[in-house]
Amino acid sequence: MHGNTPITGLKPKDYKTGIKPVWCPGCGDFSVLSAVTKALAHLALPHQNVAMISGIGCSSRLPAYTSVYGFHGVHGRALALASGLKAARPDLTVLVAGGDGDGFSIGGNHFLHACRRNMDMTYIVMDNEVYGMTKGQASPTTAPDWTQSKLTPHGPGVPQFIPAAIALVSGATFIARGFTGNPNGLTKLLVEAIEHPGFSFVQALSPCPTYRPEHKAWKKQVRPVEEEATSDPIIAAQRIQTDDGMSTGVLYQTTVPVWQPEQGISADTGQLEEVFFV
Amino acid sequence: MHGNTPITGLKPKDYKTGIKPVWCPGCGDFSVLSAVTKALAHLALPHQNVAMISGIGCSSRLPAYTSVYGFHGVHGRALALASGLKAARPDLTVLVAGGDGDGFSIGGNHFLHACRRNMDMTYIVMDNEVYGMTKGQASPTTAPDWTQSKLTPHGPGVPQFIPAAIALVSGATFIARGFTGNPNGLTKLLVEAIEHPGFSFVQALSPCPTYRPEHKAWKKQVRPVEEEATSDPIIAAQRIQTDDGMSTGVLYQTTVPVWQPEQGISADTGQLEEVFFV
Amino acid sequence: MTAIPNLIIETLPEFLLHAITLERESVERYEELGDSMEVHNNPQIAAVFRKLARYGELHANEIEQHATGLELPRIPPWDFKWTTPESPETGDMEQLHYLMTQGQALIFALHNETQGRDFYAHVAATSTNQEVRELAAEFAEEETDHMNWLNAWIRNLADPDSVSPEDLDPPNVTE
Amino acid sequence: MTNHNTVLTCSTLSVAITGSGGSGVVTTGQMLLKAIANAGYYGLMARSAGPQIRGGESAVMLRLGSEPVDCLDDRFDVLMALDWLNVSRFAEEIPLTASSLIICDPDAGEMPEAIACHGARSLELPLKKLSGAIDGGRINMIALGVLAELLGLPETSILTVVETALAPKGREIVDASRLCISRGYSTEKNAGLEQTLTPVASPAKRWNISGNEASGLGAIRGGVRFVAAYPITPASEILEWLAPSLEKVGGSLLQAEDELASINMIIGGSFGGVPSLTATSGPGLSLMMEGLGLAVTSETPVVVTNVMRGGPSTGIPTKSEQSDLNIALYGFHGDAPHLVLGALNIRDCTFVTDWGVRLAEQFQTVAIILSDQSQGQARSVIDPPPMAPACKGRRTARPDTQEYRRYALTEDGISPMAIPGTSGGAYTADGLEHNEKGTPSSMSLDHQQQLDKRLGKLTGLDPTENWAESRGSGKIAIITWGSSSGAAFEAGRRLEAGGQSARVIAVRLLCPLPGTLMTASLEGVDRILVVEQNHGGQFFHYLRALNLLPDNAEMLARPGPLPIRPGEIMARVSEWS
Amino acid sequence: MTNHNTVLTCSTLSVAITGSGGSGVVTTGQMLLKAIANAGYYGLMARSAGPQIRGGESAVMLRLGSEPVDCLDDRFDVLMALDWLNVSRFAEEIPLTASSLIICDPDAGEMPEAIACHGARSLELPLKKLSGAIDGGRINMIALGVLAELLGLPETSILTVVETALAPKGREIVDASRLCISRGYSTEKNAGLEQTLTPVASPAKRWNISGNEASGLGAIRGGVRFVAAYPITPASEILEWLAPSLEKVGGSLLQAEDELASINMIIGGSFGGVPSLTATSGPGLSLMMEGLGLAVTSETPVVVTNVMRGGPSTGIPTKSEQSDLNIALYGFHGDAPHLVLGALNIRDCTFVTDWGVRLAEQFQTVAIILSDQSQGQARSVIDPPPMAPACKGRRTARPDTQEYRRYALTEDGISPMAIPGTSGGAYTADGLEHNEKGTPSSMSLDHQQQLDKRLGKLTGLDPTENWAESRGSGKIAIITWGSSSGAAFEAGRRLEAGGQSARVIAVRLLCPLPGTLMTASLEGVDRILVVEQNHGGQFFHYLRALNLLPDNAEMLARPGPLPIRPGEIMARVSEWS
Ligand SMILES: Cc1ncc(C[n+]2csc(CCOP(=O)(O)OP(=O)(O)O)c2C)c(N)n1
Ligand SMILES: Cc1ncc(C[n+]2csc(CCOP(=O)(O)OP(=O)(O)O)c2C)c(N)n1
Ligand code: SF4
Ligand code: SF4
Ligand SMILES: [Mg+2]
Ligand SMILES: [Mg+2]
Repeated sequence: MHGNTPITGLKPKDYKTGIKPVWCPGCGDFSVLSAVTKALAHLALPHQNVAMISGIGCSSRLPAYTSVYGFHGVHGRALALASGLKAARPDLTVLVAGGDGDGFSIGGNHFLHACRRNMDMTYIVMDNEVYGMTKGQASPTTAPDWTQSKLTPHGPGVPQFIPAAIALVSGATFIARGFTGNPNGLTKLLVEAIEHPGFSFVQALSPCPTYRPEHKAWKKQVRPVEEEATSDPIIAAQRIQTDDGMSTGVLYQTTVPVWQPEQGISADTGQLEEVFFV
Repeated sequence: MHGNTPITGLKPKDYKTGIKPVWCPGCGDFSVLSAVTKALAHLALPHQNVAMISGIGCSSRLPAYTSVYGFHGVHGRALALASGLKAARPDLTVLVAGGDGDGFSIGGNHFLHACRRNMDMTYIVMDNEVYGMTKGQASPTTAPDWTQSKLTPHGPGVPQFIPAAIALVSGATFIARGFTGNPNGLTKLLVEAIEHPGFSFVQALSPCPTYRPEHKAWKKQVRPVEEEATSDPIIAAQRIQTDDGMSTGVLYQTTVPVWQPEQGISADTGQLEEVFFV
Repeated sequence: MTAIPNLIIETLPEFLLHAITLERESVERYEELGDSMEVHNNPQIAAVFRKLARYGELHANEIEQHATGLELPRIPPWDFKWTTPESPETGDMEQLHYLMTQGQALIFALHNETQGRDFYAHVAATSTNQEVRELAAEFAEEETDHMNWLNAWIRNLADPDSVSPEDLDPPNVTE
Repeated sequence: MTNHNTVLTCSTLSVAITGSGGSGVVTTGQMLLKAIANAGYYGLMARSAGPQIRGGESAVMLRLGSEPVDCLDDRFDVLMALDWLNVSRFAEEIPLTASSLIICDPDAGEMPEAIACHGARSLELPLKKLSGAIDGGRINMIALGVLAELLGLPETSILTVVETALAPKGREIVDASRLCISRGYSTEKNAGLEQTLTPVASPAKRWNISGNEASGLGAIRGGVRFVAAYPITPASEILEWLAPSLEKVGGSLLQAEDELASINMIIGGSFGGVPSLTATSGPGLSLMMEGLGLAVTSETPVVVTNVMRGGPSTGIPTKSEQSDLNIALYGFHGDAPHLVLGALNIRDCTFVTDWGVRLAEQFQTVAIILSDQSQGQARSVIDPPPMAPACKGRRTARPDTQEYRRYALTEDGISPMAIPGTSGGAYTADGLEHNEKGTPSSMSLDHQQQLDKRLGKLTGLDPTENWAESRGSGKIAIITWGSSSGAAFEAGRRLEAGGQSARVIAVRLLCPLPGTLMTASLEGVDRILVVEQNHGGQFFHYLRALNLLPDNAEMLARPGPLPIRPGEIMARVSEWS
Repeated sequence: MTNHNTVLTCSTLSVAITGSGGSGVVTTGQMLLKAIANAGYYGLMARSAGPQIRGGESAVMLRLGSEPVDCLDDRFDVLMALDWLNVSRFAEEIPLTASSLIICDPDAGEMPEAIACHGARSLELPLKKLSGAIDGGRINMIALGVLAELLGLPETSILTVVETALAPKGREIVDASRLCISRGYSTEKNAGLEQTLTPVASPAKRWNISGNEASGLGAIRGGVRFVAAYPITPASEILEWLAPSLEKVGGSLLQAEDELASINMIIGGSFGGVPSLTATSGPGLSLMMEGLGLAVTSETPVVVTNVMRGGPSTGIPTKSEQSDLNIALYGFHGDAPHLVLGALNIRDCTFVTDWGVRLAEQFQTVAIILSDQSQGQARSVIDPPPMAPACKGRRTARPDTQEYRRYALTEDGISPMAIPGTSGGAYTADGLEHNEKGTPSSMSLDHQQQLDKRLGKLTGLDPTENWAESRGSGKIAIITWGSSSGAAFEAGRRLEAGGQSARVIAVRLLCPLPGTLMTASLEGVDRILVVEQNHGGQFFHYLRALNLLPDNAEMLARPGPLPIRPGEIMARVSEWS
């Protein structure tokens, strides 16, 4: 819990800024906002010790709506920005939020490497299987036969990216899937993710009624994972690969040492300069 | 075999340019050059129908040494350049070559997406677990406790990136591992990879005697994979995750439709303009 | 010499193809090493490798003589019946160093010739074909001559066991 | 107040329509544009919207006339407000005067102060009631009828448009809409316009096209057959138009994982011999600069269409600005000569892209083509755009050329490029400095020669005909580029009409900018104003860098999001007299 | 031939050492530099190498003197050739004259024509035989002895260096090397130098440091405590020095997966309140431009040290050029005011980095600091560098500020920044245009105000003391920047010695360049030469853009890889008289 002194009596609402979201009514992202604020309230984290970092996309608008420190960065680089922040300021609770395009298309490399680096932070991806902000193009999680984007009139034609599977082989130590239709379940996952020491990844299935109205059906498709969370990567891989991407819960959790730069002062600048003297 | 008419009587040497490599004597990359030229000669591919694309690094110098069309691009972008070439020119046999830094660090995103896209090309990574060209820094495949780089004096501290595992979950349809100490074995893998319809990935363990002299020991550690190549991703995942990265051979192969843009002419520019008339 | 079951060469064309490939690949490797040593400013060792390439060239031509008129099979590189990972006279790349001494280069070559000799001896001992056995024995003999010649050369060196001098220059970055 | 705001604009009419989400503002605007086009007029339609993804307030701004229209006017003749929700957001985009006419529904509540403050005339109509009285009736269709009547359009021309546009939605909807239109025509209006559209005789063949579509078409005309791109506002429509269109002409579009991929993909496509292009906006262009440097150095022709938006950083993605000139000109590390062209208006998007592709192919280099949101996402009724000069095409190597050298030092600096598939042409393209053969070299002579070659080859470009559009004469010059050109030309016309002659030079070929031609066009000029829509005066400083401006030259550089309007330029020039 | 090549350089001696891989050229050069440093002299040592990673031919080029040395001379006094293998590669880097002395081994074969052609004197010594006679002897140690004796260094000073440097390798090696050195001293030489180093009285405390180390130190002095970076030639040594050093002072270095990550990581670190920096070279800088735009717009201070190499694209990674000025000044999309500084020499690398960090912190913006390969990877014996002015530090918000507005429009344009951990300060930094609170806004007023703020705050920078180094007076001015400064100052000194007075202005603060100060320094000047090492004359055109140059100003812009030398500048200026 990052050494923060929890403040009791804070309500989810206290974690909202009051800026009115630009999201479309019905957008799943509202539930993520709600779950995040509930999780923060539950953990009673002081506002000033939490930072919420994002990229660009509808989902990436989240920071402005939460009353913690925030950075709405550029498209695809949220994890990098967050990693720098955490490396420089290990005392902060660092949350990262964004979309499937931001995280898995342009941001794919940072996703890989953030998972590997296993710094203590939580990454929430609002997966709507589409680029919402730019008018509905296919994202890596879009099904190969989705033909509604003008850029890929025959469908993207490539298999869907499975975020949990990539996170697992890349080295994430906490992997969960939630659904915005069940905000309290999502809250629980977020609380566990934030409490997890290391890189925690939460894929939040978050429908985009504007460009993917057919995802209304998700409500009927999601279900809790059947088994207990495993810490065995082989078993986790098997489960993730064989399921249809609709099971929700903690899919994998393990504890390995967290990466954090060494810290501690042993010299001043003058001492560093000594080596240069002739 | 990409519709090329094979030319018989071509020898491996005919696929070399005669430009003398700048590689250090003893570098594994020499064997990759040898294996590539043997594979091309075996397949008797006409020089003009093959293109070899690379990024930046010692290993990425390969194209200049092979007498096929080549592009020595920028660091990390070889797969993107190659994908554009293949999309525009499906008739060519496209090979891509580079290092572990080029491919998995700066180029990680294109690796993910090239595997997913499953275009018909072959990607050879000369994995020496180090950045050779820039004086020996840790790459994603470097062990966490390797302390020889000045940039990571305590070792990189993060688990090794497992290229085959990432390729597999990303959707590569042919995955093999070879060793430069066995160039003929590597040749065989390359021939199979080139013949494979779809994205084929060959990790060539290629020691860097200059910065990783300890890799002389690889010779004793490598061994052929025990089982036949599987087309079951679950089994493949299990094998890849549980082995020590030293087994060589085809690790996974499956056949799924290759991604290639639709082609065929149905209109001329004038016809396209018709829609604009008032 | 014990026969390795799937490494038994049955016919003369198959054998000659092996022999030609062995020599040609050896020549090519020596040329490559010559290039590499030149690039790395070790002209003395470059000259050694060039010399070895020249001898190999002569030998290869000689063997090709035996094959005139015969139709040789087409065998993929990995299906050759070598007793070594690569063809026997290509040597171990990782033994190389740009500062290698003459002694080291010759020992490298000697290792090659020995492997060559062993290969031919293996064929001479295991082939089911009389003609192949005889020719292989002859070639093994020639390789033995090469070994002797190399051994003599090595003995004549002032310091045959010399180790590479310490590399005083740090590696460069070139890109 | 100076009087330049009203001089000589009587031949056009400016109409704005506003309303909240779902009220059909955009559809209405589009139908109106189609209708005036059918009736033989020209017109321009720009759009603006709130920050919401969906259901936000929006505005369309049209300017209609009997001659081509390339910029919005200084003020609007009509504001049709379907409702008042959040309309203040558009107040500064829709300048009104006392003589403007505001059409609104008394039931929509009180007119917001930001609108009312101009003291415009108002025409109150019970839009909601009128539409409510018709089964399936819609406010926007009533409004359309009202507007069409006020503008003097024959009712049939608007009915035809509605008919065609709504046919797919079924008879009922069509009928209801027809009824609404008629009601709009017939309803009593106690105020009208001071003028209507002047009738046109026999209208020429014209197009109705957006700037982004026009850019896409230019690409195909120029020969582009491969596109790789990553979506970004406001460039995506180029891709949306190109994806199906390319396929029809035997090409293809590949959606890349990011801009680093897209630029390198098109380098690959072009290396393969297929003319290739990508489209993006500022943030994407930033990510492409490394790849563009590779294209310059490896002499692989590629084209980037950059549709500018408000900057810097994520900036104002949905609004226009001309602030990416610096990065387009100078954004490379190392010395990387290349081409930069700017589209002067929607129609020019086709010409300049077409030309840019051809020049990139001929000179084996990078062409960056600058458009911007204000023209890319606007629609216009235009005369069909002219074809670009054919240029020489890509010089390729013949099969089995003796001793082929990819980067041979030829007289004109252009070396034949072997396209994969050409026998005997295999070479390795390289971003490392190289010698004529392409082998990496760090020798000073090779470096100097290849730098000279890459710079020198561009001198073969003959810019005479097309480097700029230039009109008028006199001792005052207005120099401009890109979408500010429309306003500049109009200012020039107004000055002339006011008896103060001025030349307006709108530069299309921004780099290499033909200095001698520019100097010649400025002969005899006393005062110069450089007009552009950015904060830093990027074009002004560029002209300075090229030593093309006298010391007393001035700049009118003003950032987005508001478009530069003719009156602004007039106001500035009038300070001089 | 003009005579400017020899005027006034008598107080320094230039020595080149060449040899193939493994011969120990670099070690020898370093030991010689240490020895002359111990003996109280100053010196500069540059390096060059072949394209091989290992075992390539290499050269060290030293210039030694009793006063600080900031550039290589026009010609070398001594070439010590350990062998002739591939030495022609360095012929153009090591200019020789008839009065130069070439030391070589007759057993190494014939002197290559490219060296012999100068008709230099030669001193043949049996280096190989001499070293062969000593058990464990090495040619380079003999050579070191020879050189030290010729230069007039006391034998003890060189022996001390050898002793310390080789001690870790064991007694035997030390003893063998000592013997070699002595043999080098004692061996008979039938030729010598025309002069030796003039003795120095009581030497000041000096440092022996490379430019890249100096940059690293400047970062730490300036307060940097977080670095994220991706290795790239020729910047990596900054990181190599910083990684362990930062750790000692409580900071850290993170090796990123690419440059997109590294720039965003340091934005994160700085957002967290920790002064942050990255180091890169051209290709990396290209990839960072989008991130840098975010830093400018979100007003997050970050510093990028860009060590320039030959461009464009991958270019010539191991050689120097000053061709990234354009991208540093103009490489952003949108209008993005920021700071650009250039290090004038190795010693200045510390000062300018220190200052750059402090300015970035004070003005909450981006500082790009330009160094280049020729100083980054060279070593110099220097006076300890001065500290940069303290500046005001980052203005931070106090806890629980009422109605905290991150981007408040303050008088000086700088708004207090709340550092995470500050209660009541939570805000969201944004790259979207925003209002004072940081809420995204596309309103023209917000855009104009924030653009004005970001530009205007930089006017608070008082450049008076440090914007440039300027020496001399007269009617001729040489304006330069970066590593060309050393040659320019020397040219100035030589001109003065020749009776032709000139002012030399070496600009350190490139952006915002203080125009009034520049104009003041140019008062009374007739002719101006702008000197820089690139193809396009980037600085020249920048000065033009700022209207700081008269029409008759000229440029001496010449690309890499060869360094600009004083004689070249002299030759150009002498054309004027
Ligand atoms: C460098 C860059 N390229 C492209 C864009 C345009 N862009 C903005 S958001 C977005 C995709 C958003 O998709 P996702 O991350 O899934 O978020 P969503 O809107 O679906 O929540 C794109 C392509 C950009 N802002 N920057
Ligand atoms: C954008 C960019 N960043 C950094 C570099 C510097 N660089 C060149 S090669 C290389 C790493 C090479 O490592 P790897 O790909 O493993 O190849 P190897 O040399 O080991 O074969 C780096 C970091 C570069 N050329 N371009
Ligand atoms: S477009 Fe889709 S993702 Fe974006 S706010 Fe609307 S519903 Fe949500
Ligand atoms: S540094 Fe390593 S990878 Fe590079 S050429 Fe030398 S041995 Fe090979
Ligand atoms: Mg999405
Ligand atoms: Mg490597």
